[in-house]
Amino acid sequence: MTEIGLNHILFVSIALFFIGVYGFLTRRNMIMMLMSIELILNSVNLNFIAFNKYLWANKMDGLFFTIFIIAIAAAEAAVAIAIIINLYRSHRSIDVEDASDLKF
Amino acid sequence: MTAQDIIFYLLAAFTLVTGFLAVTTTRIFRSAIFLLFSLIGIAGIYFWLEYEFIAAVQIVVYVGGIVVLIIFSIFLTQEAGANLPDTTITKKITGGIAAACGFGFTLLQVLQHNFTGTTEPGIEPSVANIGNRMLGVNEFGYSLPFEVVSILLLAAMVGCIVIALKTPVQK
Amino acid sequence: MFDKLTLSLIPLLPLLSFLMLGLFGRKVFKNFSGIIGTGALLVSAGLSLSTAYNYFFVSGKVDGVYQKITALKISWLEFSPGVSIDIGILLDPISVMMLVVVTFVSLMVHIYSLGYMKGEERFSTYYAFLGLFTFSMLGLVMSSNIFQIYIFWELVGVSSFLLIGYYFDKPSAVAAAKKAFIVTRFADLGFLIGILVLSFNAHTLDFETLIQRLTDPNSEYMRSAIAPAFLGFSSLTWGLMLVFIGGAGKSAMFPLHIWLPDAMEGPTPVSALIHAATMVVAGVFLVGRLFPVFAISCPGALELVAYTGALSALFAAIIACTQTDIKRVLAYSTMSQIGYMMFALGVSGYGNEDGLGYMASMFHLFTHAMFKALLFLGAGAVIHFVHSNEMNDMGGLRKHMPITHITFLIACLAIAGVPPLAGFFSKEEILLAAFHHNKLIYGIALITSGITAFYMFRLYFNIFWSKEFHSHGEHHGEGGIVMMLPLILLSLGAAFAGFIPFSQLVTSDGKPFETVLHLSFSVAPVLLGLAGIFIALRLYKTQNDIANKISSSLSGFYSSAYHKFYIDEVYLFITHKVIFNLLGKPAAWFDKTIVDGFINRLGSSSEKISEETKTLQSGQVQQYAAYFLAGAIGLGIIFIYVLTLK
Amino acid sequence: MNLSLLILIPLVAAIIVLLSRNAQQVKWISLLASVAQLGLSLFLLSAFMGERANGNVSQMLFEQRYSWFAPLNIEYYIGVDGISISMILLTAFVVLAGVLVSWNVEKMTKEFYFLLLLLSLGAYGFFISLDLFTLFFFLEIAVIPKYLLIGIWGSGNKEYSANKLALMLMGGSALVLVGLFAIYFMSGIHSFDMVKLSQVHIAIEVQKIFFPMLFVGFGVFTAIFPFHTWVPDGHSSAPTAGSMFLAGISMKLGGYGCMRVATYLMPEAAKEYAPIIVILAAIAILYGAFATMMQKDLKYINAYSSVSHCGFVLLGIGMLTKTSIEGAVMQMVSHGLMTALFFAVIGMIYERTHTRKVEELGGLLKIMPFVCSVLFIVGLCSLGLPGFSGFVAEMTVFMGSWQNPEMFYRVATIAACMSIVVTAVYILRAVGKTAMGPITNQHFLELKDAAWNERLAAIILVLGIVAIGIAPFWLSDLVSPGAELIMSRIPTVIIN
Amino acid sequence: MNELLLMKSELVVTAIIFILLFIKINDITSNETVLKIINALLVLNVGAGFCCMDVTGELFSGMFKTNVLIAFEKNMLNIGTLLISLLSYEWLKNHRHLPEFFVLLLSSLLGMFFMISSGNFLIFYLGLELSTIPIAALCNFDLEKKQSSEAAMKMIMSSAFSSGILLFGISMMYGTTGTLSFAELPQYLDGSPLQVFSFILLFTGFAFKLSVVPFHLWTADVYEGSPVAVTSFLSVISKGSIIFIFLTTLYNAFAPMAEVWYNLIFLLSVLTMVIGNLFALRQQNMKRFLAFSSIAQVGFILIGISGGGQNGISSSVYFVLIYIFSNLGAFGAVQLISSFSGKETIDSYKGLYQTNPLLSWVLTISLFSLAGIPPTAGFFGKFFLLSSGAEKGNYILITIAALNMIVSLYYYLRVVRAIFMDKNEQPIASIKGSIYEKAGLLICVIGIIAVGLYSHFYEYIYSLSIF
Repeated sequence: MTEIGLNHILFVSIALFFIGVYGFLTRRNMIMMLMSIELILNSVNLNFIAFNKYLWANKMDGLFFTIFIIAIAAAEAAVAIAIIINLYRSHRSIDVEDASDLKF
Repeated sequence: MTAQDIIFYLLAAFTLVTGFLAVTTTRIFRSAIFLLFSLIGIAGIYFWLEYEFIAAVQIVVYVGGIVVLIIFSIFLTQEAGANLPDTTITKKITGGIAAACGFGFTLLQVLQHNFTGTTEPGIEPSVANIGNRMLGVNEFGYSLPFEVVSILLLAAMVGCIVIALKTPVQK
Repeated sequence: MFDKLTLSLIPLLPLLSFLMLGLFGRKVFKNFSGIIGTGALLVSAGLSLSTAYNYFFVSGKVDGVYQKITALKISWLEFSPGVSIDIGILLDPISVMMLVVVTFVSLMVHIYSLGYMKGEERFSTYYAFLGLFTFSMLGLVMSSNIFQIYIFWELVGVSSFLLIGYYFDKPSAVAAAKKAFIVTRFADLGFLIGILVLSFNAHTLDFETLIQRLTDPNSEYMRSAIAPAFLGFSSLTWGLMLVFIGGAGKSAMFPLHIWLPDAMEGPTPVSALIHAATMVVAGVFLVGRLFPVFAISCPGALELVAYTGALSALFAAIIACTQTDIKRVLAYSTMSQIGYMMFALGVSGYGNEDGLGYMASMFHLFTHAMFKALLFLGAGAVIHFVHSNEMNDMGGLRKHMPITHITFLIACLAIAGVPPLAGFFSKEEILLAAFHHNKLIYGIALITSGITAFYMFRLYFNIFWSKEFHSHGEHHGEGGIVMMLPLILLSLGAAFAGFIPFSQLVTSDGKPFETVLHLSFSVAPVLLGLAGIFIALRLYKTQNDIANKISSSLSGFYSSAYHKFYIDEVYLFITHKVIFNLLGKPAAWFDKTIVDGFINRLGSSSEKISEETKTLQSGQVQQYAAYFLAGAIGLGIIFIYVLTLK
Repeated sequence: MNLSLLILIPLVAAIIVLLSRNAQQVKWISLLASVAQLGLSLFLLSAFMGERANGNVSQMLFEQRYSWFAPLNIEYYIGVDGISISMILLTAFVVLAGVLVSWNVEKMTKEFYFLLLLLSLGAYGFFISLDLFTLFFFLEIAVIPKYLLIGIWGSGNKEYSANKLALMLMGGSALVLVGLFAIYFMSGIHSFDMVKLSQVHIAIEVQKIFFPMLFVGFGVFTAIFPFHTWVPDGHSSAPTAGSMFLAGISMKLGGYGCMRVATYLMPEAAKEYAPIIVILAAIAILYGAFATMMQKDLKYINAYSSVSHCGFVLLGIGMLTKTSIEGAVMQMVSHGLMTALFFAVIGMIYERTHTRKVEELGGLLKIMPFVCSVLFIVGLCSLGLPGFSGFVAEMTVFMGSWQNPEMFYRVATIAACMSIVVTAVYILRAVGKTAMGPITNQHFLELKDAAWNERLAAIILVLGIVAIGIAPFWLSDLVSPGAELIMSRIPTVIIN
Repeated sequence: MNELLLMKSELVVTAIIFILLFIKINDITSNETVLKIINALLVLNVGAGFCCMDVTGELFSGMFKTNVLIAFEKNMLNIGTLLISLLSYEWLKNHRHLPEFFVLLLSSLLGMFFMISSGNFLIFYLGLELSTIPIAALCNFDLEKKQSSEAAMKMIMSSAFSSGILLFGISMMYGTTGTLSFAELPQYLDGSPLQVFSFILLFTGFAFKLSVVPFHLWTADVYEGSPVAVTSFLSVISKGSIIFIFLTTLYNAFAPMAEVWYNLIFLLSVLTMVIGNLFALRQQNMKRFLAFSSIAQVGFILIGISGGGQNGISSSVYFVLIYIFSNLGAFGAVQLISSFSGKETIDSYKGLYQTNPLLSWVLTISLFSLAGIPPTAGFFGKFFLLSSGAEKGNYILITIAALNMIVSLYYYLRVVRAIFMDKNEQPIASIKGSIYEKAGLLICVIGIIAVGLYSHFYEYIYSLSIF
């Protein structure tokens, strides 16, 4: 078809994955951490789609997996945001570093 | 290099750059917008890959749902979130190194791997095919996961309601 | 022939008396305790005498040789086939003789104590202990098995401990008791290892078999035993030397004698019984028991016996001259006399006339028991009278205690070797044996005999003559019939025991032989003895300061002799400084700091690590994620690049 | 003869004790149970001797066997031989005495007796087990009650001691556990059945690795150097009955295990490691003795002397002759009785004078003649006086050790023998200072002599000691076939 | 009909969820009545679980499968859930969102059921999320407590991150093998580096839920902050379910990679035991303490898993059964004390025996069981775990484990010591629990004693453990 092969897309997804990881590890705002998670999940989705397209087009496993991941990501995000808002109510902060009463 | 290639590269670059900006800008609202762009970029790649249904879902759920939810929550928590102190430099460096190492290592593994796909003819990812399978109970049917996800969503909703709804303080 | 029951009763009666008095004495018997103990011993002594008669004159001699008769043998504890501790009764001349000596002296002491210990709070306990001691001593002399002898050896030791420590609220008595026990225990260690060596070589613990196996030059036991084993000595030599160490400890041979003078802290009758007549000769008895092995297979060890004995005899005699506590003088005298017996064994050969020394040693043992017991009981009477052990508190007692005086004099003459008293005969035989065997030892013996006469009469004159006795307060006379009767009986023994034809009865191989007394040979020792007496007469009969002058002119020697040549101090140094400081304290320290410390450190260090690593759990969820990621990637690297290399 | 009764009686008694609400009732039930146990043990002894006299020569008698965890071939398999019977008797004696001595415990009486019974249950179970799993099970059962006994009813630095004891003993049993697995899997028969295992050969390389584990593991229980440090602390902090059980029974679990499991099942390695065992034992004996000399507290004195005395057990095992192993068993029995009695007496003294410091005591013989007489007896037994069990046991060990003809073992034996002198020193010091001499404290004059329960306890133990001391032959006859069996597996030449 | 029977556990739980929703929506009765109904339903649930256990089969073309062992595992989880409900009575009684609590709890349970029964990565993943997300919400159920929401945040963040990595692993696995089905997977596994890597990423997903070091860091914080009921659910039920699916996937799907996962488990089990024990050493809060101790316990379970074969399965499953009783016994006591007195630190337990002897015994027995002291079942459990490990011949691992048992004993004894030995001026007042709590604790104690001594349990599990 074109020169664009599987590896190109995998490069994009892996890069996106680790961009997400980087964000998750460094951002202090919990909502931004959540956004990073979304990036991670999207990179996985991209993986599944790419594999489905290039390698295993005879079945639609990857595709369906992607759909379910999207659904779950929504649920997860919803619960996470609920928790963050609750936390914000009690801590008056959404800085993740402030939420460290529990330690050692 | 064909036009398709160029489109892919553009899409990829767009996605990655906006993704990167999303996790690095200090302004949280901007960050959300960058995320939005990045997600749209991915949807673009799906289109490019001719998985239109997924692309549509991506836009509907992510762009229409999750990002809106996120922006909504940003508004809710704005007074605290607006002026967060910046991340310490050490944290950035360690995070960067960790991510970079992970990226390098993973990429190395992927590039070294010789992917061998099937030679069987592929299935058109059409809405009809997807729809049939999604609710099918026979082979290649996905009705069980569908049910599971629905319960999951139900549970998530219940959880969200209990947690997030501001309840009157009991006497 | 010999009734097992009768023989068993001899030791068992005292044991019975011990058990009865020990368990119920304080409450049930109280004042009858003495009677019970004495009665039991009276029967026992009677049985011993009849046994002796039976053995020596009726059924002991077969074909002109006194037999070793194993009258009883019960397997008590079997270690391995053939090697077992048997509790048995072995009758041979020396054991029968010892039976008589032990029961007789013990009976005397029992009777004497009725008076001497009257009114003591723990009267019954005292008699119980006496019973225990007599039982153990009898068991010892009758032993048919070397381990049996060790068992009773230890029991004798502990009864000695109990009796020395009888006045347990006196710290010095407690200390003396402990010292006696520990020093003899130390010696017993040698004995024990000796037993192990001998039993391993002979593959038996039974005396008869052991002696037979280790004296037969053709037996394989013998061959392995005399092969050089360790430091150039054969294992047999080692075994015998070690056994002798045990004997030397009990018999207070130099340098293991230090406990004996202190042991005088016990009641005086006890000193008479244990530390003069019976227990302290156990060492001599032990060497005598194993004599064939010593004499036939290992003359080298016998040399050790001879020199140790001679040295102790002289050494003790010199110290005795300087002591002022009358019991201590007697104690050193005992040591000296036992030295006599020891070297007599040492200079002896085996069989017939060669065994003269052996016979003489046993003879001296017998006579010594009589006169030394007498001396102690006499001293007891004196102490009872003046309430002091110190010579300086005494003097001029001959008028106050005539019977004591006479009997004491007899005993002194006997020990000084004045004919025709008992000591003369036995000592002559010893000197004769030494003369034939070793002139050096003969010389030492001769000098010792002179010194003996001197210090005994120094004692005698200091007590009974010297100054006039000034009575302080009330005195209760000589102590009545119960105290005098033993004195009289023993003085008879001291006077006439010399006429017993010992060479007809007790010999190294059981065959009687004739001894000849050369008058010319006797001249020298007798003269020396008389000279000693004379000097003592001059110095001590009346109060004068010649003695002090002499002693001050010999000041260095005198004071070191007075301080028992500082042997005690050496021991004290070794035990307190060396053992406590170099072994005990380091061991305790090591235990506390190193071993225990290590284990505690193990605990505290893991807690410390735990404390150090707590920052891992920082509460920062991003850090957790970083660890998570690092873990995942790290494991990936490990499993892809490290673990697949092999 | 149903051996399971030995476990059932304490179990039932423990449950009743736990359910009852009356302290007096608790005591009597415990007493009843321990008397019953003693009776049962004596009956067992006579039954055993009867069977043997009738010519029953099977290795173990009165066997019982039920499948327990079938997939792993684990069985509840019990049976006895002479060695176990002597241990059972010891346990019965000590338990009875312990129950009597504790009659005055007022703090949490019910729990106290419950734990005592549980502890005895563990010991009985251990001694009759023929299946290694059951054996291990009971071994561990016996640990925790000790911890609680010390920690709750103890004195001094009790928490520390209790912790140390529990952890070190558990450490020992952890090593044992590894060794047991090795035996199970490496023997090739996948069985914990000791009798069966004794008929197979475990590869020498396996033995070399796991014998030390097993031996040290059990050794910790019997205070092998340098894992003895729990002994002084544990003993000194424990309540009287606790110390009695600890020294009298619990330390014997280790010796029995070293003998029965380690040496019996891995004979080649035992031979190989014998010199090391002997060195450790000799160190324990002498070093324990010297350390004892420096102690000032009566309980510490007895505790360190236990280290020294238990060294004889290990020495006996390490010497690997029939007689020495016999001696080791006798020493276990003897030391068990003796040390229990010693602790009982110390307890009596402490209860009255409220001090255990030797310097502060003195002249007690006049005030409490019974207690002090017992103290004398136990002291004399400890220093190996004939007529008491200690002598017999130590002499058997010595005789057995000397049978090992190599110079190295000889030297070790002599070194061990030397301890009899040191023992005499510290025992006489302790006893002399405590019982004899002038009375140091006028308050002592008001003290009372032993009460009936204490007298009874002491008499029972003294009887035991004397019974062995006067007539050792029955014990040696009892133990001898077992020792011979163990020896029969030791190779005469090491196969490398 | 038979197909319905295969899914009966899931159906029953779903039914209960809907009943609860119905109750909630109509807001029918008081909390106490609701609790009665719930407990009755849970008892029914347990009962239903034991009916018709011996059906084996697959549904949805292998996505869902079940057999007797899996049915038994589900029953174990049911029992655990029932126990938690009983033991948390006091806390639940006063909770405003009682029906929601159970909706979420049972959804999570349902997720676990799907997970255990999954024959496919997709169902596995969904089950995992279904079991995790409601728990994250539950962690926040002490609504007034700051710590509770912090715990929930940590839970959801960590689990999201973890599931991201897990998904990445699954996607790579999918890319290299082309299948998501466990049954088909083995034939495509070739042990290439990428596969190994993606297996490790996948493994981290399990490891995260199991709290295997170094993926354990969330555990203690979440345990401490969450309500005790949730903590016990997390530490017992959730872990149990992961162990079950872990066994299935490792032994079946990843059988060709046995060498990799064996070494991985060896390494991580040592790390987990050591770190878990080290951290447990100095904890003061009982929940946190139990969190670290449960991390160490996981190290032991990993040894059992490493054994492989019938022994590996049976010993692990058996241990989970014991662990349910022991840990719930401990948590039950902690819960009771916490809800009556609000005290959760070890120091505040001092002198507990004086006021609450029975409760002290329960807690002590539970802790002894966790420490592996006979005659409690924990002893047998640990013994079999180690024997499973020893079967492989890895004695180094066994020795390390055995030594770790000592360390663990040390800190368990700390609690015992506080209860029995230490003096306290103001010990926790005497606690009068309701009949539910008593029943719960009684069941735990009976379980702790009986499951070990009565060998039938083990033999039964062993007979089921064929794959």
